[in-house]
This record gives sequence, structure tokens and C-alpha cells, in this order.
Amino acid sequence: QDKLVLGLQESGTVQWEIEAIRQLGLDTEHGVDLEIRPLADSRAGQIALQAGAVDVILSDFTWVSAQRAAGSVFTMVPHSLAVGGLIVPADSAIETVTDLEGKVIGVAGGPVDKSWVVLQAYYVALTGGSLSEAAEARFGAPPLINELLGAGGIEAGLNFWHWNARAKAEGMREVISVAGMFQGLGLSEPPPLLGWTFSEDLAAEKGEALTRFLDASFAAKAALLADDEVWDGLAAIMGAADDPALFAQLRDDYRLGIVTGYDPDDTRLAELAFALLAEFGGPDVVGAQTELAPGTFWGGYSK
Amino acid sequence: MKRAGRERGGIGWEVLSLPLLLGFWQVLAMLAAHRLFPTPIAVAEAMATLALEGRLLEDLGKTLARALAGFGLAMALGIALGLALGRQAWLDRLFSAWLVVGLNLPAIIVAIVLFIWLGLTETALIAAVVINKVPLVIVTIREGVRSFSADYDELARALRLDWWTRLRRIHWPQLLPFMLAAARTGLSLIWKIVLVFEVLGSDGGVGYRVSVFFQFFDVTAILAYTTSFILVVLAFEYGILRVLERRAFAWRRA
Amino acid sequence: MKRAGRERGGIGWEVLSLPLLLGFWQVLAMLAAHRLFPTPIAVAEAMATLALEGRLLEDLGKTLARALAGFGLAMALGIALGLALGRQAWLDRLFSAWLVVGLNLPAIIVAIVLFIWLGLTETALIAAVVINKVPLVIVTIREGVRSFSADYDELARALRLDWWTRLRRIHWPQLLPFMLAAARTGLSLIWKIVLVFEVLGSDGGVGYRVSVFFQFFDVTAILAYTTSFILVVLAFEYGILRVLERRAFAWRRA
Amino acid sequence: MAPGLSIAIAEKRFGSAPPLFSDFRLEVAPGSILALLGPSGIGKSSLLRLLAGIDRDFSGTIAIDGVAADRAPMPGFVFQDARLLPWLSARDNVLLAAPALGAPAAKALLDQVGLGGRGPDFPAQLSGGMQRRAALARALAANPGLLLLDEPFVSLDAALAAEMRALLARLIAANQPSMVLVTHDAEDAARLADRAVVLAGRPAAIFADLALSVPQAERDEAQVAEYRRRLDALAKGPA
Amino acid sequence: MAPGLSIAIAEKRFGSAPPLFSDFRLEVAPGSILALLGPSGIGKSSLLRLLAGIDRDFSGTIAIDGVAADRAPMPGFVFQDARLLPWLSARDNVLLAAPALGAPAAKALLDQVGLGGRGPDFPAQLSGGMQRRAALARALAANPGLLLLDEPFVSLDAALAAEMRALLARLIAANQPSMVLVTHDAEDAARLADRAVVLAGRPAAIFADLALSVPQAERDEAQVAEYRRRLDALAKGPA
Ligand SMILES: Nc1ncnc2c1ncn2[C@@H]1O[C@H](COP(=O)(O)OP(=O)(O)OP(=O)(O)O)[C@@H](O)[C@H]1O
Ligand SMILES: Nc1ncnc2c1ncn2[C@@H]1O[C@H](COP(=O)(O)OP(=O)(O)OP(=O)(O)O)[C@@H](O)[C@H]1O
Ligand SMILES: [Mg+2]
Ligand SMILES: [Mg+2]
Repeated sequence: QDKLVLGLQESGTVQWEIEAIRQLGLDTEHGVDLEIRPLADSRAGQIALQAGAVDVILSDFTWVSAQRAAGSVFTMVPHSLAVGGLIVPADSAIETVTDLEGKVIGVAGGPVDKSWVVLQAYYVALTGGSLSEAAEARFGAPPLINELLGAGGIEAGLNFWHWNARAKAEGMREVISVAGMFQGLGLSEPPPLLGWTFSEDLAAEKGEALTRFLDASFAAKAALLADDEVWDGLAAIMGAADDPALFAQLRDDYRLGIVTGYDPDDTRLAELAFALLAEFGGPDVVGAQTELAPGTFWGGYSK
Repeated sequence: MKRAGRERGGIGWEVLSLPLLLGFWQVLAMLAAHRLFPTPIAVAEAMATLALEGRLLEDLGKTLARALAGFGLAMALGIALGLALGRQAWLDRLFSAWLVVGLNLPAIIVAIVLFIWLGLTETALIAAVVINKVPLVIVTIREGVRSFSADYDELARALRLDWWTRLRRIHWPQLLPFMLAAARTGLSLIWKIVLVFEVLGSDGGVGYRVSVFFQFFDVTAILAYTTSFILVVLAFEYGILRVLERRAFAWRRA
Repeated sequence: MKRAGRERGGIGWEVLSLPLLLGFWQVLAMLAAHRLFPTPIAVAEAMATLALEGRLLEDLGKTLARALAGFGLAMALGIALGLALGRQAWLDRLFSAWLVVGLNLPAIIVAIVLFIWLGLTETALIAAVVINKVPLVIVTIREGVRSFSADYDELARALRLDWWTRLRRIHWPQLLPFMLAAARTGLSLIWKIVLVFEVLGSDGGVGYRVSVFFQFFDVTAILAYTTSFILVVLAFEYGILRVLERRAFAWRRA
Repeated sequence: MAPGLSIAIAEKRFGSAPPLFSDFRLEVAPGSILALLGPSGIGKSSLLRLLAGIDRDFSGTIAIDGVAADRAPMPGFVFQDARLLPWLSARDNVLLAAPALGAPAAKALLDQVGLGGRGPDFPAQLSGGMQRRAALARALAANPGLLLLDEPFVSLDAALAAEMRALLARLIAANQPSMVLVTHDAEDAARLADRAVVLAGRPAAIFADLALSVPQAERDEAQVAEYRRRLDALAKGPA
Repeated sequence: MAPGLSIAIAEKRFGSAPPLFSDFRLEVAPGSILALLGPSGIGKSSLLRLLAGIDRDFSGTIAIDGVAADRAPMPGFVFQDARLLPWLSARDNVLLAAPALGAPAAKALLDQVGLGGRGPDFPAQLSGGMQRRAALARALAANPGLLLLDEPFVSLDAALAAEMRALLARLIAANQPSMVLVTHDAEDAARLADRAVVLAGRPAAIFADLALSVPQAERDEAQVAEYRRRLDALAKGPA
């Protein structure tokens, strides 16, 4: 009854929050029994959710919106604001996005990656020109981008935040974060892109347990934001046990992405972000819809 | 007479094959009535839309170009090496373990190494495809070479045939069944490998697009892309392979 | 005499194969001196650590069990269907298009359909593997069946052989080269397919772990896992396949 | 034990070529030893394949003791080539036709055709004449009621051919099978057969049908020579 | 044009069996037509394979006009079986041995062996005797200086065999090749050869070496019969 199965990427940063919940005893405190089903990657999570093998996964708001539009009533509660940013070697001449002209950019994920769409939108806003024409983009898996950046195969990288944290710990420099680009594009705050995702059926059936879990989750977030000591127990799973610089970098960047509250009625930021992605990314990025599907953010909870 | 009749009857069956499959699929899809199990009609509509308004043709072109380049290179290399290993026992023995390793190296390893060395380029992608596929061709061809008839080798020696005539007249016909097996399975594998690599590092092509569609669980669009590729393969099968095959194997039916 | 000598010499080459590969790898790795290109020694150390402290053995066991189940089922089904299609021209014609479709269906489609229908179960995983692999076996076996000698079929008819004796004494020996090709390429493909499906829907196994390692670009660990699987295949190749092969093909060397 | 053959082929043709047999009739009495002669390409091997039920692609009926040829019990068949299975030893090739025979009896039979000790050899290790003798042994292994032999003594030296003929004569005397023997050697017919049929023309017709009425066991050399002379004359065919 | 053969085999054996030839010497003069006789399994075909350079696994030397057998120009070779390539038509099988011949000449040659009009047929569509004649045509196609024929007239009816012998005699008269003819038929030797060598024993030794000194063209039937008688007596072998 009050047990939830979470399908989570085994290596994901989400594990840090789960570990914090465990260490702080927040699950027992809130009276929810969490079973973690480890998953190899995000595709596995989506399959597992559809197959009914897990109750909750982490997912993109565009995915939830597209699923709703297609008739599968999933819904979500924000989990993280963290995205990524544009990163260059320390001695790079690239100081701003406008310097990207004529450069080779390595983009993690591919042409439909949200960060890439936002960067292109930002470039338009700055210069009025098309970045994909002004610069050469190469697409690849995230670790590959870091690797190529180090080896000089690309001149700038657009990567996810924890890969950037690693790069920064090794001396690279962030030109601008995606959150910064969003702000440059007129959003007052970074939008919540990633959230706890579940079906409305589950919400109806296990609403109680779900609420308790979300409480525990937000409690953990609060602790991670405010309390340095919580982090000490996480160094191992962060893969930074013997690298204090990396540890500090990961911790600080993580904190930037923490969601502190949730008002299901205030979806303005998400709608703006969605509209932006729809305009510059098209259906490959957001699916067939041009507007955020109503109900994408679950009305059954607020914080 | 009787033979010809049988042949003609056969073509009847052939014509039935695809409609039967589509019918079967339609019925299953209607029974399942699930969003993730679209009917062939829905898929055909999606194909039309994607071809006219989307990038289906462009993506298909990219993937086909990569698959064909990979296929051609892998077959050529694989046949040459397969022949060498099949004929020279010591070479075979020396490289047998290499072959096992090559066969079982996961695509991801090959991709990492090549993308890092050669960058995220078309060359790296095709090289990765070739490296993945070549050991498979080698193994099949080598098995074919090993089963060559010693009698015909004796004949070739008695007739003092040069290596080219020997290859064309003695070995090729004996290799053909293995070649066909390698080609038929090969094209499908190449395409699957290209799909994987397009996901790991490229900016277009069927594999890339399928992974995009997958983000939204858009099975209809995935099937539309898959179907269009399969149509190409079917055209290759019936337009080229079967025709060549019928000519090359005329002697078997004699 | 001379023959026996040659045989013995051959075993010499065979023994050299693996050390040569390792040496080659070691030299390359030392030349590259790159974090993503570990030496075999580093990989061996990682293997030992992962086996003793990690879950290598458990993962390997899971994957092997899946691969073997999938391999066995796919070979059995594929041989039965390949024989049927190879012998019955009308069946072949009727299902030829199905086969092309089966060959070219991307793993991800199969995964979606089966995992969502059957849940994230072991059955679904193995079924997905089998569905992916069976068409490949069918194609290879069918090609073998088509190349059966009509002369020996006449003999079988003259001797009034029952289907079992016919299968065992007439068809099997002619099918063996194709079987070996199917088995050799099959095991490696099965393992690659299992890797893919383990990523998409399982909570352990080599594929699962490799994709996790991939997220950290831990090439040493990936190679450690890969190598341990390859060692199993090498054991199968030299401990079983080659021995069987040597016995079955004694007549060729005669 | 010996079956009678009743052949009535309405038509047998390959592809669009003129028919090989058209309205061809031949009755062979039970226990009859029929020599079938005729020029190369006339249809002797084709007829033998029809009789053995190997080839079912014809119109008409071929009855072996009233049963359609392909339903009749296994005949002893020697192909025009040796047609041993290359992956089976000589012994296993023999045992394939008569699994019940057992290894010792198969060895004894191979001894009789002069292949003593060669049982474990693969066909590729045997000389041409040895392969043919192994094929003969295979045909005789099951003591079949009907023997269909396509030039069984070809590629053998004269002494060995005589030996094989004698072996066959002994088996015939013991088992009294029916037999159709295709041969180009009048000697074979003169020594073994009690009836000789010569084919000619296309479609093939029976050009001559000769009764060799002196019982096989009682023929002396002079009688054999006489038969041979008559057969040689007939084998020349129509003008 | 005709080469002389100089054979000096120190040892030829298969596996661990007793050697087939041991210290075997034979000289064949240029233009000589040698008939090679001997019981089944003695090593006739093996020797022919050595002479053709097909089998190089022996110790000793075999020189064709001073050149090692496997370096010597292509001989005309008839295997003991027809050994046509099943995927080539009869004509293409002939052309394989002599690509320069051209289709019309190949057709003419096939006509000569009685296969007129069968050129486009695949081997499987030919009767046993037809296949052997196609193989003979292939061996003769390139007009080779050395002919190595392993029972070329087997499976042919008497009339056809005589025709083929006559064809061969004409070719010999025209081209004056050297030839080694393996046969079990004394008739072949008596009509064509100018020397007959009979092998016996294991390792094989020359049991008899008979000169057929009346020139081939001048032999009358009586002379042929006399040669045949002598050869038959010799072919019986040692006691
Ligand atoms: N590849 C081989 N392996 C082993 N033994 C072989 C091989 N080829 C031939 N032999 C043996 O060598 C001997 C001579 O064989 P060969 O074919 O030369 O005989 P032959 O004189 O041509 O006989 P035939 O008249 O029956 O054709 C035989 O005992 C045969 O078993
Ligand atoms: N599979 C086939 N396809 C087409 N034609 C065939 C086939 N088999 C035999 N023939 C033809 O049928 C005719 C008779 O062939 P068959 O083998 O019966 O002759 P045969 O009397 O045994 O001659 P031989 O004495 O040369 O063996 C030949 O003209 C041959 O070309
Ligand atoms: Mg015949
Ligand atoms: Mg021989």
C-alpha cells in the first residue's frame, strides 16, 4: 500500500538524493517504503514504466507532455532544474556565445538535445543568425564530448551539468550555463525540465504513498541544499571520494539545480520553455504538440 | 512442362506473401487495439506524411548510403580474408583467436575507440560498421571455402587455371550459397549496426531519427521508418538478389 | 607422415594466436598511452578485482544463461524452419517477405512490444533475443538446404531411408558447414543482442553493467567484462566446436 | 521373393525435349534376369530410376508386384556412378542400405567384393574400381528381391569383373531375385542374363528382345561365346 | 610437340599405408602411346595424377621434357570420373580447358564426340556416357602435347567406343602427342598403344612391358586380336 517502486538509472545523479533519503531516514520518517529498481539507461526507464514494472521514473517534461497528447496519461512533479552548459578549454579564446562562429562544437545527445536548441535560440537572440550555419556541430554521447574536448577534437562542448562539473574540475571553463541562456531568453528562472513521472492511475491508486515519497524527496533536497554534512556520506557514489575538487564542484553545481518548491498551478515557466523548444526545435524535440499539454504537472501535490 | 507449371504456381505464392503479412499484422493490431501497436494503414499514412513533410527520404538516403558503403567494404574485405583463412590453414590457426575476439567485441567498444581516434565523422561511422561486420563475413566465407570440393581443385590444377579463372569458375559457384547467406543476413545486420552507431554519434539517418521517435514512444513513426527501409531491402531481394540467384542456380534446377 | 607433421605444426600456430593478439594489444596500448586504451595487463587486473569484489561473475552468469537459452531456442527453431523453407518451395515463397521483415526489424521495436506485453521478465528478454536471431538462422540454413546435392537425395530415395536417417546421414553432413557458420556467428550475435536487451529491460547482466560503465566511460571495466565473455567463447570454440568439427570433417582430410 | 515388373509408361520426358519414352510397355517375369542394352543416351539409366521409384515424374504406371515403384520395397540399386556418401566409411555406406546387417556381416560382404580391410576407409581413400565395388556391396547388402544395376562391373580389370560376375551369379542362385542389369558389355549379358532387351530410337522402343534360354548355371564357354556374338550383333542397333 | 616423360619416384604413399610406389622408374619416349594396365587399386590413377602435376606430395622427380610435372604445360586429362563442373554447360566445360578455342570450334568438337546440339546442356542433363564424352572432348580441346587418359571409353556402347577410339587415333596421327592411357580393356591398348606397361604388386612394379611394334595405322584385325590375346594373358598378372 505505501510501497513505491522507483525505476532509476543506476549511475544517475538522482541516486544522490535517494542515498540522502536513506541516510537521513526520511523514508521511514515519512512512512513510505521505497524499492529501487536499477535501470541501465533512460530508455529502459520508459519501457519499465509502460510495462508496469515500476511506479515512478525520472523523465523529461517534454516526454510527459507528448505522451499525454498521444493518450497515455502520465504526469509529473519537478525534480531538478539542472541542465548543462557550454564549456571550453581554459585557454580558449571563446568568451561568449558569439565567439562560437567558425568553431567546432561537440553537442551531447544529438541535434534534438534541449540544450542545443536553447543555445541556438540564444544565438539567434544575440546575433540574429543561425548557429548551425555559423559553426560546425558534431553530435555524440556525453563522455565522448568531454573526451574530445580534452583531446582537442572539438573547440567547445555543450554537455550535461555533471559532465561539465568533471570538466571544470579538470580546469575547463564554463562560458554560459543553459540556465543562463534561458534567462537571456527572458525566463526569470530556469524551468523545471526533469521530474518524477508516474501514471495518473497510479496517482489515484497510491496517491497517499506518492505524496509521502514526494515529501521525503523535497525534505532531502532541502537538506542537500543547506547541509554540507549530508554530502560527506555521498562522496563514494558521486565517484569523487578521492578528489575534493571534483566533489566540491559536483556539490555546488548540483545545488544550483535543486527544486525548492512546487505549485502545480504555476506552469508559466514550463510553458515558456516548451514554446521556445517548440519554436526552435520543432516536433523532433517536443513531439507533435506546440504547447505544453495540460496536466503535465500533477495537480495532486504542492510544496 | 510440369516443371514450368510448378514455377508459375510458385510465383503465385510469392505474390501472396506480402499481402498475407499485412493482413496478419492488421488483424493483430486490431485485436490488440493499443497505441503502441499501430495498424499497417496507420503506418502507411505516417510514412506518407513523413516522406512528404518530414525528413524520411533524406534520413533513409543517409542511412542507405552508410549501409551500402559499410556493406560493400565489409563484404569485399570479408571475402578476401575469408578466402585467405579458408585456404591457408596456418593463417587460419594463427588468427583464429583474433576472429573470435573480433566477433564478440561489442559495438560500443568499437564506437568509442573509433569516434575518439577519428572524431565524430562519417569515416569513423563507416569504419565502425565495417569492423563490426567483417568478422561475420569472414566466418561464413571461411566455412564455405573449407567445404570446397577437392575434386574440383584437382581439376583446376590439371587445367592449369590461373587464380582468376579458378576464383570465377571453380570457387565462386561453390561459394555462392555462403555468399548469399552472408549477403542476406549481412544487409540486415549492417542496418542494425548503423542504427546503433547513428544513435551514438551522428546527426541524421534512420537510426538517429528512430531514437528521437523513441523518446516519445512514437511506435507508428518508428515503424514507418522501419517499413520504408524494409521496402528497400525487399526491392533489393526481389529486384536483384532473386534474379541473380535464378540465373546462377539454373544448373541446380536442371 | 607428412600430413601428421603438418597437423602438429598447425597446433603450433594455434597456440601462438592468443599471445600474439595480447602482445599486439599491449604494444598498441603502450604506444597510444591513453586512459581509454588500457593495456591487457590493466584489463586483467580489473577482471580480477571485478570478479572478486564486484559482480562480474554474477553478471556473466546471468548473461550466459540468457545467451545460451536464446541460442539454443533460436538454433532449434531456425533449423526446423530453415529446413522447411529450404525443402518446400511454396512455403519459402509464401514466407519470403516475412523473413525479410523479420531480418530487418530493429531490436528496439521488438523490445517495446515484448517488454510491454510480457512485462520486464526473463521470458520477455529471451523471447526478444530469439525473435531477433531466428530469421538469421533460417536464412543461413535455408541456403544450406538449397545447396543439397540432388544425387544424394536420389540415393536416399533408392535406399528408402526414413526421414530421420535421411536427416542424420544425408542432410546433416551437407548442412554442417552452414550450421558451423550459423553457430559461430550466432553465438556472437546472440551475445550482442542480449547486451542490447539487457540495457533496455533488465536489472543485471553484462549488457546492463557495460552500459553503466559506459556512462562513466570506464573502458577498462568494459573491456574486463568483454574479455571475460570472450574467454568463455574461446573455451567453447577450442573445447567443443573444434573438437566436434575435427571429428565431423575427418572425411575431408582423407 | 522375386517380384514381377509391369511397365507401362505413357510418357516420360525431360523439359521440352522430345519424350524419352512414349507408350512404352515391358513385362518382366518374377525371377527374371534381364539385361538392358542400348546406345548411350537412349534412356537406360532413366528407366532404371523410374523402376527404383527415384523418379516419379512421368505419366503411366510402373508396378513392382502390383505396387507402384516408389511404394515398393527397397531395391538393390547400383547407380551409374559409385555415389558413395563421402562422409561415411565404406562400411557405413554399406550399412546405410542394411542397418540390420551388423558390422561383421558388412565386413564379410566387403571381403567378398575384394575390399577386405578397407571398411574403415572413406570413399576418397579408395581407387575408382574399389568405389564401384563398395557400391555393388551396398546394393547387395540387404538381399533385396529386386536388383537394379547400372553398369556394375565398369572400371574393373577383366579378372575382377569375372569374379564380381561370379559373386552375383552365386547370389542369384541363392536368393532368386529379379534383376535388371544395364550394361554395354555383351559378356555380362551372355554370362548372367536369361533375357536381353535392346532399346533403340527416340522415343525409345524395344528393338530386340532375346531369350537366353540355356540356364545360366549350365552355359559352357561355347554357349557364352555364341550368346555374346548374337548380342554384339543386336547391340549394333537398327541399320 | 610431344614431350618425353622421365619418372623416378623415390616414394609415394598415402598416410601410414604401405607405399604405393617405391623406387619406381619409367621412361616414356616422346610421341609414345603408352597403355597402362593393372588390377584395380594398384596405383594407375595415382600415377596419372602425379604425371599431371595434380599431386605433388611424393618424393623423387617426374620430368616432362625435363620440367617438373606441375610446371609442365597443361596436359589433356581425363579423370576416372567425368568431373564436369555442374554449373557450367557442356560447352563451357570444354572451353574451360581451352578458352582460346571459341564457341564454334567447341561445338564442332562436341559434334565429334557425338554430343551435337547438347553444348548448352548442363552436365546433370546428360546421360552417363554423354558426360564421359564431354570430359574426353575437354581433354582434347587444347590439342595438348601430352594426353593422360584414365579409362576414357568406359560406359560407352561398343559402337561408340570404337568411334571414340577412331577419333583419338585420328588426333594422334595429326598431332603426334605423347599419351598415357589407363585402361582395363585390352581392346583399347591393342588398337591404340605402341607400348603397354602392366603394373603389379605393392609397392607397384612393372610386371610386363610390351612393345606393340606394328604401327597403329597398319594393324589389321588379326594383328589387333593377337595383341589383345597377349595383353589379356599379361593382364592376368603374376600367378
Ligand atoms: N587420397 C587417398 N588417400 C588414401 N589412399 C588413397 C588415396 N587415393 C588412392 N589411395 C589408395 O591408393 C591405391 C591406388 O589407388 P588408385 O586410384 O591409383 O588405383 P587404380 O590403379 O587407379 O585403381 P582402379 O583401377 O580401381 O581405378 C588404392 O589402394 C587406394 O586405396
Ligand atoms: N535430368 C535430366 N534433364 C534433362 N535431360 C535428361 C536428364 N536426365 C537424362 N536426360 C536425358 O535423357 C536421355 C537419356 O539419359 P539416360 O541417362 O537415361 O541415358 P542412358 O541410356 O543411361 O545412357 P548412358 O549409356 O550414356 O548412360 C539423354 O538424352 C539425357 O540427356
Ligand atoms: Mg546411363
Ligand atoms: Mg583408377
